[in-house]
Amino acid sequence: MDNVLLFRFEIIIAALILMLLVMSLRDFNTKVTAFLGTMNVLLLVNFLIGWLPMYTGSYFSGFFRTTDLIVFEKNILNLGILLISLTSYQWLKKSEHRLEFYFLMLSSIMGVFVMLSSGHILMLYLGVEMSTIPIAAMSNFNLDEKRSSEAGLKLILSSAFSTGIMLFGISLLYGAVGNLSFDSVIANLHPDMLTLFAFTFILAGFAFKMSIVPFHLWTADVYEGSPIAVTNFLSVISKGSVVFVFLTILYQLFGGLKDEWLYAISILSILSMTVGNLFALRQQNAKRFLAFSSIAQVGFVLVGVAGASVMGSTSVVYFILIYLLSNIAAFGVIGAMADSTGSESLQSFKGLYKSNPFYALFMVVALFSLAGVPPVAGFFGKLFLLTAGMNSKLYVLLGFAGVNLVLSLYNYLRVVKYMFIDEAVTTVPPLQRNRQLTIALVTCTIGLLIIGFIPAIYQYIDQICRM
Amino acid sequence: MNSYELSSLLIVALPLMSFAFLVLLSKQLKPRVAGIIGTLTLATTAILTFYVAAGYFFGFGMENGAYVHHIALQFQWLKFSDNLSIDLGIVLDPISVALLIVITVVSTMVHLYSLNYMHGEEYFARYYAYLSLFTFSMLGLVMAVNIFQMYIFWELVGVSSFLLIGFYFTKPSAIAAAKKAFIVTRFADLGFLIGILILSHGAKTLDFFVMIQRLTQAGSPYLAHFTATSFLGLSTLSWALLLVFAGGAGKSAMFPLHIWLPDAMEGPTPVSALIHAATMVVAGVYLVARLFPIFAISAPDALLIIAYIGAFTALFAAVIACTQTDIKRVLAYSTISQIAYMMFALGVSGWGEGQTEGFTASIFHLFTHAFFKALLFLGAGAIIHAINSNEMKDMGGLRKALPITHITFLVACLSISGIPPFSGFFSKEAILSAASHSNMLVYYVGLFTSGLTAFYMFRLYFRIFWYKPVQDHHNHEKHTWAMNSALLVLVLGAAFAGLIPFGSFVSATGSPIILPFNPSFSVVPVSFGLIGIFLAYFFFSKESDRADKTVAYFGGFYRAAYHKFYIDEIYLFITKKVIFNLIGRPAAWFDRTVVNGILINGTAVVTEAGSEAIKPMQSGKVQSYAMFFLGGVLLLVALLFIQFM
Amino acid sequence: MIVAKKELLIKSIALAGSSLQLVISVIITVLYVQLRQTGTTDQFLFQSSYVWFAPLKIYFSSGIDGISLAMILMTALVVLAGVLVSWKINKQVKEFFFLLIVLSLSAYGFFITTNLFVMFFFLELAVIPKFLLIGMWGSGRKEYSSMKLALMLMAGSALVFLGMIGLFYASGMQSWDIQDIAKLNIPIATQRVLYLLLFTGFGVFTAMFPFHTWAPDGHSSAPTAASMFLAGISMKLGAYGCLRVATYLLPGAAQELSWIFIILASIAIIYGAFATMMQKDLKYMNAYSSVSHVGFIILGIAMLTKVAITGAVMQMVSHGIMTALFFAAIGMIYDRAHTRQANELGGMLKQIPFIGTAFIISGLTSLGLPGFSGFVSEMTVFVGSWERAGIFYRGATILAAASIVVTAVYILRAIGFAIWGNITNKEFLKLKDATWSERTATVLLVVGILIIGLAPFLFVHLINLDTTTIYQKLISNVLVH
Amino acid sequence: MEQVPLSHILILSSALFFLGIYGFFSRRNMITMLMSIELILNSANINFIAFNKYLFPHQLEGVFFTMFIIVVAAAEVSLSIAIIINLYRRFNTIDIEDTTTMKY
Repeated sequence: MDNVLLFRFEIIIAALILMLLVMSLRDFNTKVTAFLGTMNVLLLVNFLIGWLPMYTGSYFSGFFRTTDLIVFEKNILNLGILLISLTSYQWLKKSEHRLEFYFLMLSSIMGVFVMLSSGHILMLYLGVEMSTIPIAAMSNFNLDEKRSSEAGLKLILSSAFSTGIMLFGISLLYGAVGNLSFDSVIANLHPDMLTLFAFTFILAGFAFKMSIVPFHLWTADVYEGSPIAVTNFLSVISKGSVVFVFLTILYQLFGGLKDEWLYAISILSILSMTVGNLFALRQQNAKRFLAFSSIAQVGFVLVGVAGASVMGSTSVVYFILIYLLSNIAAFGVIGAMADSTGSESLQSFKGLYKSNPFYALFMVVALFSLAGVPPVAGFFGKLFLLTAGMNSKLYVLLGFAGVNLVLSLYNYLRVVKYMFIDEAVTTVPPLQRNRQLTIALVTCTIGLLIIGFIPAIYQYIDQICRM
Repeated sequence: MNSYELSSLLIVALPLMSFAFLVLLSKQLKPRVAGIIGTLTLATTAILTFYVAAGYFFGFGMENGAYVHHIALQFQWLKFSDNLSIDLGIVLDPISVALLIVITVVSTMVHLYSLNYMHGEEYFARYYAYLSLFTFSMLGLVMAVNIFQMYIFWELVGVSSFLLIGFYFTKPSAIAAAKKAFIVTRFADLGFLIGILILSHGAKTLDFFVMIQRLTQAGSPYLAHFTATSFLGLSTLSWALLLVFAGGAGKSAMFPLHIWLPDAMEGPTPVSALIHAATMVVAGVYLVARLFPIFAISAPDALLIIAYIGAFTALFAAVIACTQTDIKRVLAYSTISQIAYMMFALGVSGWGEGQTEGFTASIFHLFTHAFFKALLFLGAGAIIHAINSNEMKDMGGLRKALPITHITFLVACLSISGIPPFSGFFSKEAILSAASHSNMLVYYVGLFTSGLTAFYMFRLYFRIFWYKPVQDHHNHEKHTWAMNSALLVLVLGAAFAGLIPFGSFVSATGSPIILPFNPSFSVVPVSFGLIGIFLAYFFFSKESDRADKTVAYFGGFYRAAYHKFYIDEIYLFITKKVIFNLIGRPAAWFDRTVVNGILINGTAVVTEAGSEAIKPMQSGKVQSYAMFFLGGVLLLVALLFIQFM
Repeated sequence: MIVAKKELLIKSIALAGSSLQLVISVIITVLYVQLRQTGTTDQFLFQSSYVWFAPLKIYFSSGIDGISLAMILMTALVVLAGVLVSWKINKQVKEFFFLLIVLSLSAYGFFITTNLFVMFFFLELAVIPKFLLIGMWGSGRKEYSSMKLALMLMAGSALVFLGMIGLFYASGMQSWDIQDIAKLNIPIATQRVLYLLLFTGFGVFTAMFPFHTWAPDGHSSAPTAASMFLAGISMKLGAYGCLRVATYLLPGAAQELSWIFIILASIAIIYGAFATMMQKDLKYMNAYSSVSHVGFIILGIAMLTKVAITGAVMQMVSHGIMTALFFAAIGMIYDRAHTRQANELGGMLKQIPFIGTAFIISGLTSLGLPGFSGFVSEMTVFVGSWERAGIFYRGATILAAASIVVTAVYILRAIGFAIWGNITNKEFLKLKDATWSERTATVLLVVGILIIGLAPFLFVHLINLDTTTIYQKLISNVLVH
Repeated sequence: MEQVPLSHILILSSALFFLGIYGFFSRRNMITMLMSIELILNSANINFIAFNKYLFPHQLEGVFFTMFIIVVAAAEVSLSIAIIINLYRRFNTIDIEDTTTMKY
């Protein structure tokens, strides 16, 4: 019985999905506010239940396992989807496919959970696919908008391609170790040609999902094309979850190849930071801008990953939590802007502080958090990543990280400048507010402002990472 | 703390108080009240000074046959390290006391005089505040126990002079003059500062008397270490002292740093009388006198250089003085020349028995010169006050209009020309005889200069009071009791100060000496003086073309002298062309273009370019994306295998 | 009407707060001196420590020594003056004073903490307020200036942070605390790298040549109070870091490599002075002169003698107050005459005597007139530097000393053009003299200047113990290879 | 009867793999691109089966993995086809070159 409880998260999600199916039969979703309200409440409940104490262990002969760390990660992601559904309230009210949206989002999160607690590469593979395919559908959500379909197509094609490569790698790995359960992989892994090839292909596959340069090229287009809610989901949930899994894969599964991958990772990190920031320099579309900023952020995450220590994984998880809040807040404001003015261009943020101080302040907190400016949480997140990165003495990497701190600060300050310093080109009307969005933004902002000053959080992460 | 020490403290403190008082209440006070307050304070200090002087010279100053320095007060103001610290204090010794008398008396007279002269000026109170500030700083300078204390007050004197020259701060010429004075002296002070640094590091002290004691004793380690190293044939010590002297040269307007003094005449005339004739400009002399033992015993070569610089400046300034037409400028150049006299008097003096008379003579001349030169300036002030011009051409035949001024001026002229029995005669005799004993060249220069001095002074005198009377002037004597009394008090000094047996009070070693006085020696200088006077009479007693003829005869030389030998132009060239255009402008340009433009903005440009360069990567084609993907895979393979191998 | 009331309320709150800061810092000083007199010889007094990120050994630990105390006093003074000067601000008042307060808080935090990470936190906390202050209330090319300032300072802080991580790892990931790291004996090779990183990084904040170019543009575009903070306080953050972190914690490297910064400092001093000479805009002039004056600080720190370090600290405080006064005076003139071009002004002393006098006083302070704070600090630096024997050090000292002449030149030019002279512009005949708030601010700063200038022994007494500590560490340092 | 050596099979699979990649790069028709992706997947499948048979005959892990791959691939393809059809309906193109409105 205990063991069934191990699937608590998955069970709830599954239940929700079933419920949605039922609803779709009794087209309940026509009562818009009621529907959205219930969904938000249910997600909130789901999030809260996640915090109940629970057993850890493994099931299905180790195919499925869960630890405190994984639970914590799942909780973070639950919070993520809750906030996303709150921020996209306005948009969902307008679109008629809101039920499908939830349906897809939940199935994707299902895949994410499976991926997170997979104890066998098969499960891992299934999880990855389950989490990706719905997103492709989601990004094609506005069926009659070219950019949207294009985004969906680009996502599905390139992800299929990367999956193919990754699978080829997995097959080689199978040839090398013979049994793909994590324990046996860890046990029989020894650096020879075959394994290295296998590892390279698998690494490439994950790099694609995390949109690390040079595997990132789909990111910007898909982010731009998809509806804001979906972009938000992509940039936060799917990316965050893959980063979590990536830690497991790199540190545990291929921990034996540390000497080999260390430099590869640092090169990738340098590339991601630099290229991401350089591209972000020129962007005018807010979503595209955030796409590149998220690429650069992943670069920073890799600095921490390159630390290859407990401090590394701690700081990464900590950072993802902060990154999630910052990005959701930013997308929330952009969404509000898009809903009222229909413009996604950064230009439309000019003079925002004069017209909508409310949103401008949320935005500026989010941006500072992304830029790593004190006292906002992002500051600590970034600096801990750097501190962890120092561990493996990659001074060049740190040097680049330093340069990119400045570059990224420029990128974000550009937006801050638009909002606070520049005069509005066309005066922005006071954006309409709705309770859900406000709640979400307030939550994110408060979180960003206090996380840095609640030592307990970092301490807890550190402790569960040490297990 | 006995009464003398207390009063010597008061001497410094009172002017400071009156300064603070006048500054803070400059709005509230009625001008007249402010003036009277300032004057009374100074009068008090003067009285106190006489009290202290009497006490020192006839009482506690003398110890077994020699005057010794008496530290009335000393406390540590700023401690650098265990042996280096700036102490503030008050020292009483012959030269400081002598200077105290000069400063307080002249300053009092000037305060008094200004009551009328500056009457109705806006900022009257501020004027008196500045005067008090100056007096305070000058007194502090004179009483310094510590070379850094002297430097501090040195700077303060400089700034108060700056403020006073720039008193008419709406007048461009005054502003320019003030700036010039401050900057030139500041430049000299740089030398002083570096000199102090070297000295302090060598002597491991900043205290005057410890320093003197350490650097004069034969076989003292400090001295040995100092004289060991030499540069361009001069020992480090000599260089240090010369640098210090450079500071003195700046304040005392020695060639080539003299250029600021003539322009400083832009200030109110009483100020010129106080600062640029009697007191501040002799600070340099005082500085050298203060360090005299070190000069004389450990660095005679430096002393010799001083002698030559002094002699040259004396002659040079005198020549220029003969050609100037602005009476204040004539006086300014004569001041330069006279101070140069004092300088070379120190220069020709030595330490051994019977060689020190130059020292005494120098201070003596400083003493007398203060009176007659102040008198001359105040007289000139009276004249300018009367006819509102200081150009000779507007003057002539004023002896009836300004009787008192006339008499006092005449006395002063005789005194400066060294005609017995007036004060200037005695001091100048002493100097010349000292020079004649040690260095004939300097002696001859001095002799000729004294002739010139007599000539240009009487040129001035005749040109103002005789010559062709200028009509259409309301030439009644405008000045009243204050100005007159000031003149009359000073004329006493100018006439009789020479009768003081100065040598018995002031001497290098402290033990009294007798200044030699033998009429047979005096014949030559006096006759030189008389010749000068006669020539002046010949040219300027009444209107004639004689002067112009002679001028035409001298031609180029006259023009050069008239243009002060183009020194100002040279300086102007150096500052404007060299400093500004060759250093300042390039520096500013370099900063904007290279440092900011290339280093900083360049980075931005490069970043932009990079961002443009990698643009094509994001082509929007899934297939090219996939190709990059494959490229990435290959990159990874390469990296991993490099590591693997 | 209501708005005006609200603004007044905000301003009064800010004023009360900043006055309180000053009072408190004075009280602390008194307590500190008393403790010292009772013979307490710990390096830092009033120590306290709160856990922040235990796994990373980050504690919010604070402690005060003479140097930081001097800095705090200076900060409090400048902050109060800044608030007073910006009394006439009427645009986005709330935000303005909020940012000012954030700035001052960051400065205090920086000075009192002994934990490197916390120090860095506050160091960087101060960057963005400057950006916004210049950007939102600035004038001229404010976008360019504010962005440049933010980016250059960020670059500096990035270097600083790398250096600090280095120190953390050098301590075996055991502590970020200055006192603990000071006990270590870091291998010289590491020291070299970290020293260069840290000194350069903090140097950017100090506007050290050639990283000074944010200063002229930043100051010239910033509103008065921001300039005062920028030059008065922020530059001192850098200087304090150079001394307390780079030099004190890495003595070996300091002895080996300080010559680099001696060269840079001498260049900055003399070249900054000459560059100043050519400036027409008063704010640019003072900004460049600041570059030249903080050169003395760097020089003093890099000369590594006790006297020189004392002088450097004195110069930090002295320059902090003096430049604040200077910017205040310039700002007051600009508010009235709406120009800062020296040649367009003139006759200010006649029309607005109080402000004119304030300008003259700050000018005289900056050219090192005895009785004002500039003189004592500069002289201390010179005497201290001269203790370093050797032609190179002597040359640098003489070069630095030479700048006092150039300083005199540009200060007097400025006074002559802007303050003295006749009123050229008829508009100026309408100008009103300083308001009560401006007068108070000026008087406060002048008093500060005079206290240091007239009674330097107090100041030296305050910091003597700590400069000794630093100097001891410098000379008693054992090289580990 | 002796078996085909493993190496032959691996060569075949890698050939298939690269063929797939080549096809993905060179084809402009979306459907064809999907087909080439299928090739890549199948190369992986062949690997799995081969390794399973030759190296680890006592377990059937490879085989099962293959089955899952086929299933997932089906899902993937169906979604892609859906998207492509939508594209075709709305903007009647299935040429990959026409889906480049978003770039840089």
